[in-house]
Amino acid sequence: MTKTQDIHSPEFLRGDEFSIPTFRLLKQDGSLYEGAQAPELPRELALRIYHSMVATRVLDERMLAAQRQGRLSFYMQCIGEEAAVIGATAALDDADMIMAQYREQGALVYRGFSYDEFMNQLFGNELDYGKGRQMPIHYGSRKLHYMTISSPLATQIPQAAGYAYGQKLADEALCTLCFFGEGAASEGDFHAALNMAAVHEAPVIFFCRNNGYAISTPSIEQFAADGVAPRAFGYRMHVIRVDGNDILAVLAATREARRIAVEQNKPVLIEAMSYRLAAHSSSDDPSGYRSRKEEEAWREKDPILRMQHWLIDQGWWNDDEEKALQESLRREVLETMKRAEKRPPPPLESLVSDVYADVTPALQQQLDQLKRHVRQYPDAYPKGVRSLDPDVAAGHDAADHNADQGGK
Amino acid sequence: MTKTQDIHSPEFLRGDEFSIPTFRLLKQDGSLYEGAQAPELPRELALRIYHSMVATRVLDERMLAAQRQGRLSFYMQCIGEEAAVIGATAALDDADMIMAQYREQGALVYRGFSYDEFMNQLFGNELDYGKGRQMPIHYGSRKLHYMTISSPLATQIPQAAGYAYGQKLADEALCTLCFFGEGAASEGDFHAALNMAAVHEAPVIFFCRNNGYAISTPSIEQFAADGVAPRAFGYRMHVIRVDGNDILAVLAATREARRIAVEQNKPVLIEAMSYRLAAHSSSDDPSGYRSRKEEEAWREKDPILRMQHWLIDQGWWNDDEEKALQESLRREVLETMKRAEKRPPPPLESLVSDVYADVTPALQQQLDQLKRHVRQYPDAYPKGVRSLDPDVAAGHDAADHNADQGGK
Amino acid sequence: MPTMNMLQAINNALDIAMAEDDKVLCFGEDVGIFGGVFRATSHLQEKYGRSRCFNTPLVEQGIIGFANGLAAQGSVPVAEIQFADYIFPAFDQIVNETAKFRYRSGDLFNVGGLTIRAPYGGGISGGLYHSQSPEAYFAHTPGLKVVVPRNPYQAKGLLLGAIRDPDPVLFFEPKRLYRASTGEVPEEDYQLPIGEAEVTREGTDVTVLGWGAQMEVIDRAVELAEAENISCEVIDLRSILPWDQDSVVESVLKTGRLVITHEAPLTGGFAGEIAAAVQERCFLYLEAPIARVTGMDTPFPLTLEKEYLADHLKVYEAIKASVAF
Amino acid sequence: MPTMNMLQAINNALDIAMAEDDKVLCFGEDVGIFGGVFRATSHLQEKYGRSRCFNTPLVEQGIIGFANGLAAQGSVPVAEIQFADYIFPAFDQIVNETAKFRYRSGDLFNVGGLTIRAPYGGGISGGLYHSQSPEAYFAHTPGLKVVVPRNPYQAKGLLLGAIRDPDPVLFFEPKRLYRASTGEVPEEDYQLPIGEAEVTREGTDVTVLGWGAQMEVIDRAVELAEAENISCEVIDLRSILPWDQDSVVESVLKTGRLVITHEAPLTGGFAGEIAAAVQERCFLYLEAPIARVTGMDTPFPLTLEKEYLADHLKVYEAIKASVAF
Ligand SMILES: Cc1ncc(C[n+]2csc(CCOP(=O)(O)OP(=O)(O)O)c2C)c(N)n1
Ligand SMILES: Cc1ncc(C[n+]2csc(CCOP(=O)(O)OP(=O)(O)O)c2C)c(N)n1
Ligand SMILES: [Mg+2]
Ligand SMILES: [Mg+2]
Repeated sequence: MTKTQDIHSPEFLRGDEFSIPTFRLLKQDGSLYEGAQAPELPRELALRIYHSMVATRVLDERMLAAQRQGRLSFYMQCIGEEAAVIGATAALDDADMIMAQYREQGALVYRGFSYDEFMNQLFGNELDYGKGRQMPIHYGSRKLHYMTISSPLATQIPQAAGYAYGQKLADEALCTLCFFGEGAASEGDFHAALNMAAVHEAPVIFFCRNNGYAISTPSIEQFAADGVAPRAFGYRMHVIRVDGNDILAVLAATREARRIAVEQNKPVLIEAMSYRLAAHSSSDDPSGYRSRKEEEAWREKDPILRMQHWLIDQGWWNDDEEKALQESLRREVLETMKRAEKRPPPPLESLVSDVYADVTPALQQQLDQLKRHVRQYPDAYPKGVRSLDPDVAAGHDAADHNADQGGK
Repeated sequence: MTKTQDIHSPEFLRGDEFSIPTFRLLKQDGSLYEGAQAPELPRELALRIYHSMVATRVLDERMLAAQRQGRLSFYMQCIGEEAAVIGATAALDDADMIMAQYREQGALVYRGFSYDEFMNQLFGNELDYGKGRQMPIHYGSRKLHYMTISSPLATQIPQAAGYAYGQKLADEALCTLCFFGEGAASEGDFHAALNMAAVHEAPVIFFCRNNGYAISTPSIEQFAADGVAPRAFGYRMHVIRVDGNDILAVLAATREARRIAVEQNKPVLIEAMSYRLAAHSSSDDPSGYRSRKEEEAWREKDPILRMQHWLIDQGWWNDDEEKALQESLRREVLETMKRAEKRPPPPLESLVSDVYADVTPALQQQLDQLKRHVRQYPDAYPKGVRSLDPDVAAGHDAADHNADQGGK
Repeated sequence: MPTMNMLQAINNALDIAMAEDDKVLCFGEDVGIFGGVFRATSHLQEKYGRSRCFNTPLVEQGIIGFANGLAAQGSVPVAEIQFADYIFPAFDQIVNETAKFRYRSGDLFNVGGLTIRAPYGGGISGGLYHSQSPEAYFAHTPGLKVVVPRNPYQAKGLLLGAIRDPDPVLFFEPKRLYRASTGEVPEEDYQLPIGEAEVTREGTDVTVLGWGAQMEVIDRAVELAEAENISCEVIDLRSILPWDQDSVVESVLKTGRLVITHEAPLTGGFAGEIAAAVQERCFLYLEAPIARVTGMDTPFPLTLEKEYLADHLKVYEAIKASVAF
Repeated sequence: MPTMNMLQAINNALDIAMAEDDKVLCFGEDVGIFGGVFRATSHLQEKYGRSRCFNTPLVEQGIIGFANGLAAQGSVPVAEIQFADYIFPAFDQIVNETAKFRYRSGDLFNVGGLTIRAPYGGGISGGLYHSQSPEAYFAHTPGLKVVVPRNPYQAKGLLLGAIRDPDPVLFFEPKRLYRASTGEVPEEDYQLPIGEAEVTREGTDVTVLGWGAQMEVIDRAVELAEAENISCEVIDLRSILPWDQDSVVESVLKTGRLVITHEAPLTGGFAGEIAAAVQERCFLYLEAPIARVTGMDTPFPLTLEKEYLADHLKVYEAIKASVAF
């Protein structure tokens, strides 16, 4: 039972007593705070991180434009949060599992998910690992240890606890990092997850991206407390709050969190303070609920520029390299997009596969019935009819690509 | 956005820094701790509280025995937690809403629920307000502002937040007190409730009975933290931990909580530290998961004896009065039990009423069909057939009682 | 009479309900100043204040738990779940609490004031989690009422009916029609009955039954069928629970044939219940098996959504097959 | 062959699964040292250690969320929900996550290793919240498998089948039979197939179909019917999802009559699905309407439970009515 000090007058605590500080290393101009020490970060790794941040930004900008042009049905940007996402990922072992929310494409970029792979998912074509079943941005990669995104919020948080518990039993010295927004942290699953992870000592890092908004809802209407970090006290869980636009601080904090998780089998909560610079998604227009001024103030804290300044200070980067990188990435995005757009949709069979490990007789019947129907009305179902025509199906090169990209 | 102090080295907090003390006033021998001050407690109120505690204990002991005799299908005792439950209730306005879990019959006793009313529910007879639909101990009383108990755990916690929000809008200067166990506090609904109440400033008191166990699960397997109280920091909510076996401390703490709730429209969390002296329920046998020794240590902290000592010290109580009270209560329990046992079950119609405000045509048909069936096999359904026989139905005195006991 | 789309009609109904009774509250994720992601609650916070129209934290079980408590207290909460796909975290609060509140208390307490609004259904390239039609999950739950409107006029009248109904109502809004469906809607207050189906077209050869966005699909299918001289009687069920068995049976006794269509998967969908009940009551009058045209028994897909959906061509084929049986 | 009750058979199956594969884990509320409130997991913690058999905090959505994660990782979790009535807080994790995990990832990830055990059903004076039969809620969810055993032998074989099945399985245990049903059960490992019904008695006049604890009810009803010279074919569906349509259809084509019974309420219950499918496939062979004998469309009562339940007398009457139609 709990053994605590006694008091004899009814004093209520309010939590204000315990303000959680923010860990920062890097100023916007690229210099370190006084007394701050950069984490070990060799040039090669620093450039891998930086490239990933820029590649993510380029992808985001281009794909939003593509959505605006009507080429894509939907898109979500990571803009402003690249340091949080990629810094955390870079602190991990590449074999650690990542279970993300949806705004963490930077983690995939860092781990080597190619633009082609992004595009296939975004366009839901026959090469999409998800077989064109989910909306754009629901990426997943088994080979990169990146769990396929699921739209229902916060469901991945207790799953991450379970996944990490399994890693512990398997004695792999690996952990799971779980990304989620400060909005998602309001779900019951958040509480379930942190409590279970703490009780069962799962090596999981709960990484909260506090970007100030959940769609239109500002964080002050999301919770009354000073952020998400103080909740850790309720689970006796290690916690740190970090400047999410500070790549060095995120990297250092997550490395230490990983050490605690893997060496001590203890969960850790990280709250990265940042800002969703873009709209919530391509369907959203933030002008109805927040001011340009607020956005501008945050644009000045751009995490990519901050790292760029630091790299330049290190003598590891210059303007020409920047220009070349940007150009080559833009070109690549456009090329891969064109390729992906042209690829055919997944075959009709993909409607009924993967519901179960094997297609059940009832599902096979439903598919057969659908095939008959589509054959009867070929013009009404241009996508579906395609895979029914053996000549068309055999003629293209998709099958060849499948083999080396499946991931599983 | 969150504005906190900056740090430049990655220091993780763990929550251990913030141990929440326990508020105590009364020692087991009935004397006050040094520096402690008893809350205002006039003799009459003190005796109302004490009578309620004893009446609850007597009811619990007798009904468990009745269950053992096979007269009752199921029972749950409050033993050991009477001070927590009744102290909290006594701090309220009698018109404040109470939304309880299931082990808080003391609150009803305090508010004047008669033994007859208890018995009618326990035996699910025709006078049960709940019409014999729920298991024993699922009491409710509209006139006493005590929400009918629901078995699914923690569901009442967000409901209490909503109820209190409605009270605030109605400008009634009333609040809602919500009881729940430390086990139930693991449910997602707990997190939902506290967060919503804090954000929307609902006048609700979340009263956690931390009695050490959830059935067989000890609190150390329920959470890793020092109790439930530290979770308040996650919601910036007023919190106090109190000795749940100390009637004076519970009373004082809850009064202050009520003041904060009603005057400031702020939710408050109270964690009352106590112990479930009895088995979880009549279906449980704790010998498989905890020691006699542990139980004995807590039996020495009996909250009723503690208050009795204090009352005797005040000169407000003596052994003769104790004996007389016990005897009269025991007699009353037995008499009311006999009355309730003999009462007929609710009529067949009660199977389909209250599903909706009005019985739907489909339900009326199902009832008619059932009536025909029961008439065909009267011996197979002795309870049901009774209400079909107009002579029997008219002959007994139940109808007379219904009028003044309905509560609604 | 003004022309409104379905969102405007819903917004108008909420406005009328809030103006009339200050116990009516509207809340949910992004429902406040933003007016909801579909803007069904636009301007309500402006008009009625933050205490009566507000954003909640992102927690569906909390939204409905809070709403249950408000309703028990005597308020009239209209809670929004942003997408019907996200109603499941609140399933316990709805199925174990909302539905059983009155019954378990012997009518001491009830949450009859509660209305839960949620956009449902496919056809908007939403994939698995922005397309589901979960009405059948709730239709297996005595104590709940489940209503689905087919057009703006119905939406306004049924929503006002739902808010004022003495029982808790789940109000599923066909989001595909939010802006696509427009029509004349009276400015003033009116209510349509909960629990009553509507025959929207009379016919003699076959009864075609659906609800919500499927009514538009049915209309297109029936047009094709009528061109082939098949006379169709069309019924909008409107209330899934309780459902209007008598009207359906009356029609099938006349036509001898029934085609039911819904967006949700076949197995365990509400068409099964209807078919089971109708075959029992119309056994000797049925001239063909009752046909169901539904979503497939899979999660909701994206790229092949058109193929997946129970569209007008599939309904049309089912009508023809029924008549030709 | 030893005699076991259903709890012993289940415990034995878990023991065998855990001994064979150290990826198998058992957890849930009170599942650890206590062995579960019904003692289905007795001694497993002793045998396999606290890391493989453990108590969880009291949070069903967490239990299933955790289990989903474990299964995705490659472990084989057997999660217990203390009562099926308390499975609803986990509804989102089951219906939106478990069921759709493989599909949405294009088979990159799956939670096929997951089994969820939960005691269900009435007849134990449990009232609203210790009596529910929620199988139909899950049967409307493609991606899940739903299994219900009728006796100890079935329980052991089906549970081992469920644990090793490549898809997630909900395993509902008829708690009324936990101790009441005993029978011979082999000590050794064996599996019974998921997705196959079993004809437990052959007959010619009418097919009587059920699952779980209703099989005992059916047996008693059939005894009465046979005494009146009605020849009954009895089918235990065993798997509710996917369900064995062919076996049921085959039987009904022979008998021309079908009586289905379950404990859950009528409306939206799984009997509706079966009736709808069977009338479609057996239309010209049916000699009477398909009858459903079920719980009433109300929450589960207590004092009048006996009246409420779909008992043998009601099934018997339905059999007679079907044959006399
Ligand atoms: C269970 C559930 N409820 C609601 C939604 C709709 N929704 C999608 S994103 C979102 C806001 C999430 O905010 P946050 O977690 O802060 O992440 P951010 O978008 O800021 O990265 C909402 C409400 C959902 N996807 N799932
Ligand atoms: C949602 C739900 N899950 C499980 C149960 C079964 N159950 C009943 S009481 C109980 C333990 C509750 O413990 P606690 O909240 O600490 O209250 P206490 O019994 O100690 O007063 C459990 C698991 C339930 N009633 N509801
Ligand atoms: Mg956010
Ligand atoms: Mg407890």
